[in-house]
Amino acid sequence: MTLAASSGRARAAMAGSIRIGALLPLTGAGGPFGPSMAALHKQIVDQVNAAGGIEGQRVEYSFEDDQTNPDAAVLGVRKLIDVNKVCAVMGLWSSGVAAPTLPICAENKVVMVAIAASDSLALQKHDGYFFRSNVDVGQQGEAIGNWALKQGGKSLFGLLAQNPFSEPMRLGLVNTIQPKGMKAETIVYDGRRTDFRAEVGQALQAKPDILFLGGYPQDSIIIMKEVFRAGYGGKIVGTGTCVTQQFLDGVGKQVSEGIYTVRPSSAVGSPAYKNLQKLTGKTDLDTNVCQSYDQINLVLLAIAQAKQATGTAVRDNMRKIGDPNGEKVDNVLDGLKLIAAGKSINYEGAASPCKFTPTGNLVSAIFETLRVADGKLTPG
Amino acid sequence: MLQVFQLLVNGVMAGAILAVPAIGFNIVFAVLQISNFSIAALIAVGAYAGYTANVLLGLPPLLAILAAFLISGAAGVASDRLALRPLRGYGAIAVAIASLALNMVLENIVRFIFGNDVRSLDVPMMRDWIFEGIHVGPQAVFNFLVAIAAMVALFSLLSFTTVGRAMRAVADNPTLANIKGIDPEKMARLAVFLGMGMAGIAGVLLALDTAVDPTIGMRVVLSVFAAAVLGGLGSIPGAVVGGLLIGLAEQLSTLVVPVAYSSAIGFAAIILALLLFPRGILGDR
Amino acid sequence: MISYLVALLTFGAIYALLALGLNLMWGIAGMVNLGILGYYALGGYSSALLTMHLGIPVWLGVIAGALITALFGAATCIGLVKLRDDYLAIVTLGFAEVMRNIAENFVSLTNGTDGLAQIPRPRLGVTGSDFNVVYLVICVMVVLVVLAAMERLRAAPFGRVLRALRADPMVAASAGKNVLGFQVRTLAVGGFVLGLGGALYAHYLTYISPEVFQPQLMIYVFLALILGGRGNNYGAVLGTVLVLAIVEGTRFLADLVHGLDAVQIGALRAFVIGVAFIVVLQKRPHGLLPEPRRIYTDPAARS
Amino acid sequence: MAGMGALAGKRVVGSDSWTSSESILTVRDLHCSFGGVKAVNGASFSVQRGAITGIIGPNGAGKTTLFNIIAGSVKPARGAIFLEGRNVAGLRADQLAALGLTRTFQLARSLGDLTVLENFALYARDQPGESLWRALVGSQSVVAQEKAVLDQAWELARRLNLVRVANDRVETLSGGQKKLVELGRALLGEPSLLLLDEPIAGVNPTLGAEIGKHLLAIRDSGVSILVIEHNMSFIGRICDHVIVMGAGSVLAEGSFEEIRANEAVQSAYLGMSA
Repeated sequence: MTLAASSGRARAAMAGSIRIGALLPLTGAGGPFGPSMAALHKQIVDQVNAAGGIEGQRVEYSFEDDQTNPDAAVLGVRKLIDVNKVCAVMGLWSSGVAAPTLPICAENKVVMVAIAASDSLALQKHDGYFFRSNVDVGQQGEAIGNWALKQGGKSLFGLLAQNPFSEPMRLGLVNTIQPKGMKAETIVYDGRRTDFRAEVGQALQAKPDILFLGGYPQDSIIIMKEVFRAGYGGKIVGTGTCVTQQFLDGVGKQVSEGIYTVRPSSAVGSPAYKNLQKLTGKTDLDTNVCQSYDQINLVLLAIAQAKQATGTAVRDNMRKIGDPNGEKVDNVLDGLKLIAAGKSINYEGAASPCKFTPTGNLVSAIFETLRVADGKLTPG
Repeated sequence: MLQVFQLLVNGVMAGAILAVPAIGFNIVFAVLQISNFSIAALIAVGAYAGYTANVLLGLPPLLAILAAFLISGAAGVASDRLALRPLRGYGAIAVAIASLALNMVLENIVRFIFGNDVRSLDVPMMRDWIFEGIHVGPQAVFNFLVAIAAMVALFSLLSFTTVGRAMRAVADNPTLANIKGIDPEKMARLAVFLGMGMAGIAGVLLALDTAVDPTIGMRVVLSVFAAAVLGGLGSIPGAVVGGLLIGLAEQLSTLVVPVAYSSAIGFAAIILALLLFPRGILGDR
Repeated sequence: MISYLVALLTFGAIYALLALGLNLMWGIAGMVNLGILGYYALGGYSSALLTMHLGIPVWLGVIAGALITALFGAATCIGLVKLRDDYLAIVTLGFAEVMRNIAENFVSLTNGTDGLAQIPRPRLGVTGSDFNVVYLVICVMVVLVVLAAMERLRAAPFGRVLRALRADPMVAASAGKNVLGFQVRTLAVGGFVLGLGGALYAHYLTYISPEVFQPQLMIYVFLALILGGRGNNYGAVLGTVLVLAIVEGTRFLADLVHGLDAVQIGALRAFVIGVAFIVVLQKRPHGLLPEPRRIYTDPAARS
Repeated sequence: MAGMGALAGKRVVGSDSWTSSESILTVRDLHCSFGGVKAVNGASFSVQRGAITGIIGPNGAGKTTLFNIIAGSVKPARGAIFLEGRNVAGLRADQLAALGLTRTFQLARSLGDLTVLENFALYARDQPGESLWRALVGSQSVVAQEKAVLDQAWELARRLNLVRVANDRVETLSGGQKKLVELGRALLGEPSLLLLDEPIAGVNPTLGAEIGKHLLAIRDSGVSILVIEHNMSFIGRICDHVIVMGAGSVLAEGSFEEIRANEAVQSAYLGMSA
């Protein structure tokens, strides 16, 4: 009786479509990352719709090109909220796009699930509408620092592209290794250039045991080629953002051999990650794709859990679908079935376990170390 | 001291490659009196033409460079004809602004076809040669030589051939050249072809040295403008001098300021230089 | 739809200020300036920092930001006036690049690429979408005031001198006009208007970062001015509206296209915008509104 | 006191006396070169007050450069220029204009975008409406001054027979009309010394004669004139004194008749119709 009544109410509330959106960089500095994220979002929405939608309602997905630029982002998010009537906005790769759009989302009671790393985002007043699928950058720095300490060298040199990730990453790294007696030097460079000889020259002059790459694939490819040509003999480690398939293809097998990456993962080999590998047909997945997968799954499951497609409902149910006592779920279809059956679920994602602090940051992250062998990332 | 020498070597190598599109920019300016900012996109067109020839068709780098020269040159002429020529009567700045819009069009044609992914050309990676502690990369030397060869070929064309002399005559005095029976429109087309062809060559050289993506032209174009202006707009020897000076300034500045500032250094340098030489170092116009 | 339009119009009003400032500098006085975003950013950063760190009211910060930019405009003029058009174009372009570089790297002041977030909004006594509407009204009023002021300057003997400078500075000097003096004043006033735009932008978005230096915006502003009619202040505003219509119109066009991947849609949109600009320039090279000309009546004929 | 000053002036009359009340402009030993070519090479002369002084000489004699130096557009390498007894070498063109020295250009540098009236009005001195602040705020004085300036401009248009085209943009006018515009706007600044660079070059003879008459009338109203011109009959008709330049310095000076009889001048002009 009660069940039927409640689902009847939910039906009424769910009349019409479920509308969700994404703000993604298709052009501008983030251009290389946005397209695969959009493609994945669409793929999952199509799956859900093919399986009958949520509570019998179709999911409508819209995305806007933020051009990696704040003005376009503000107009884009206004269009998504106002014209497309979305209840959640995903994507938000760059901080320059997330920072001015977060107040708009919060004001309109629309959930934002962002990748952007800037610390200040979570500290903004957002009434709980902000969630970040990306691992805290400081933690990434610490993880790389801990890996470096294990390698046992005397000094590390970091090359970081000037972006919102660079400073927290640098602090996490330096504060981890310096107290343990390992020397850490870093330089921050302008990633929009094509010539990094001076940067590489400065790095190699310090004769570091470990070289750390903390840029985007575009600039890191050029830097890595330069490092190879200069005949650097030490160990090289890059962030997950840097050492991607694109990076490996760009530098070629000869140059990439033996490079390490320490990156956040709910573990390669986690069910979600494997599922995503199957979905995309790729063995190696960069963090943006993994996060996009988590973003859309979280939003869709939260809607299903709430039986309501509003921003406030998504906000209030985001943590309920990560019930530690619930049944573990790695994909949206299984999750929807369980929810429809009235069961409690625990979604664990492809990039992280997807448990959030009150400010919207991830509680903790697991890191994995991979090593490039013959052009492929292998557990190292 | 060793470090300074290394930076000097790097600066000359980088400067020679900057000089190639700077010459392209200046040759167009000399004949048409127009700043064609779409040169950034034509660098990208050249880089992708080179990529197509080298990776997709399997041609060696030198043929890829030739292909880039022809395709960027042709794309330059076609886009100039369609987009810019109808505007020439309305002032140089109007055309320059239109060329910024044209740049957007061309860059996005490239993006539409090839996507945003970063790609590399198919050339073997070689370790640097080390002379007395100075690193010199074989690829960089190859690129340097190609840049020099391209410049020498262009100089020869302008100095020793009838058509080259005719083009210089138009650059010096269009009315007089017209009286002598030289068709200025034809010379304009040739200048755009050669200039944008040079941009295409630079695109492949950058691609060989680094990697290709649709923004490759935008990444270097400010340094190219700086080189062109510093040497003197419309001056071809000026572009060479300007390219070398900008290349050196960007490298040597890293001795005193953080590397992240090096692109600003190039421009700060030219602003200072232009206070002394308001028409550029070798400019006479 | 309403709040999207409100946002669009607010950006339109802010960009109109850019076009009006540029019209004074380039349209009327003939000094080409591809570094307008440098002034815009300076106004935005100044006002943001003053209101965040000194806690001064937003309206005062906006005025202070505009004044700082005006001073800066006057200062930059001294080095730039010697240069001829084409040199000026490229040097000012690079000049904005230097400022972007500083905004990215002078982290202790500008917070680097993170940008300044949570810039205070003015207290208007309303919140939510009402705030946006009120803010739009304020921006539109600022545009109207600036438009009126620019029209006064253009029509006054001051404007006559500027047009003479545009035509031939040597003649203006022989007419007894202090060329540098007029150019400094022009860049100061133009800088004020650009800085005002930047400050209004920063307090609207509550965020400013080095990404304000987007080359497209500079291109859009120039195209707006050429499209509306160089030298015509009404044209500057009209051109801004048209450019925004073209740019944002393609956003909806993209929804209609099927069978392309996301990059291709993004590229197609930028392509269409570029082509639209070129076509409109070719069809209307003198812009929609001609430069206004004053017809005087002969006092003898009148009496 | 004024009488005393005039007397004092009379006492020092002499050929190189730059304090003379009879000469409004004195140039001494001017030098200027461009890229190794000495365009002006030790030129010295005086311009009499209230008279028309002609400068003649073959092309390349340095006449226009001399004008550019006197008017403040080009800086001399060395030499002195005295305007009304005051050394003005190194002043900017606009500062000289404020002192009453106005020039025209050889190739009509009309402000083509501006109308005839605007061209005239531009040259009026001390306009409060040119102050940024007053232009913005507006005031009675600005309105009144602008009306006065325009009345003057119309008056001038009438005198120069330009009323019909007064509201036309100058670039739409004929070459002769442009010359008249140049002359007219120079007058609106109420100059005490007028430098005219080839005022009738490319002008039909009828209009040339008319311009000559205007110049005589201007002289009679008390304005001193220094004029470069190649047309010898024009020079003969209007000039009170003629200076001959060659290779950057003064070859001879005197009345037109004296100059015509001078053999050095003949040889300098060999091949040119005198």
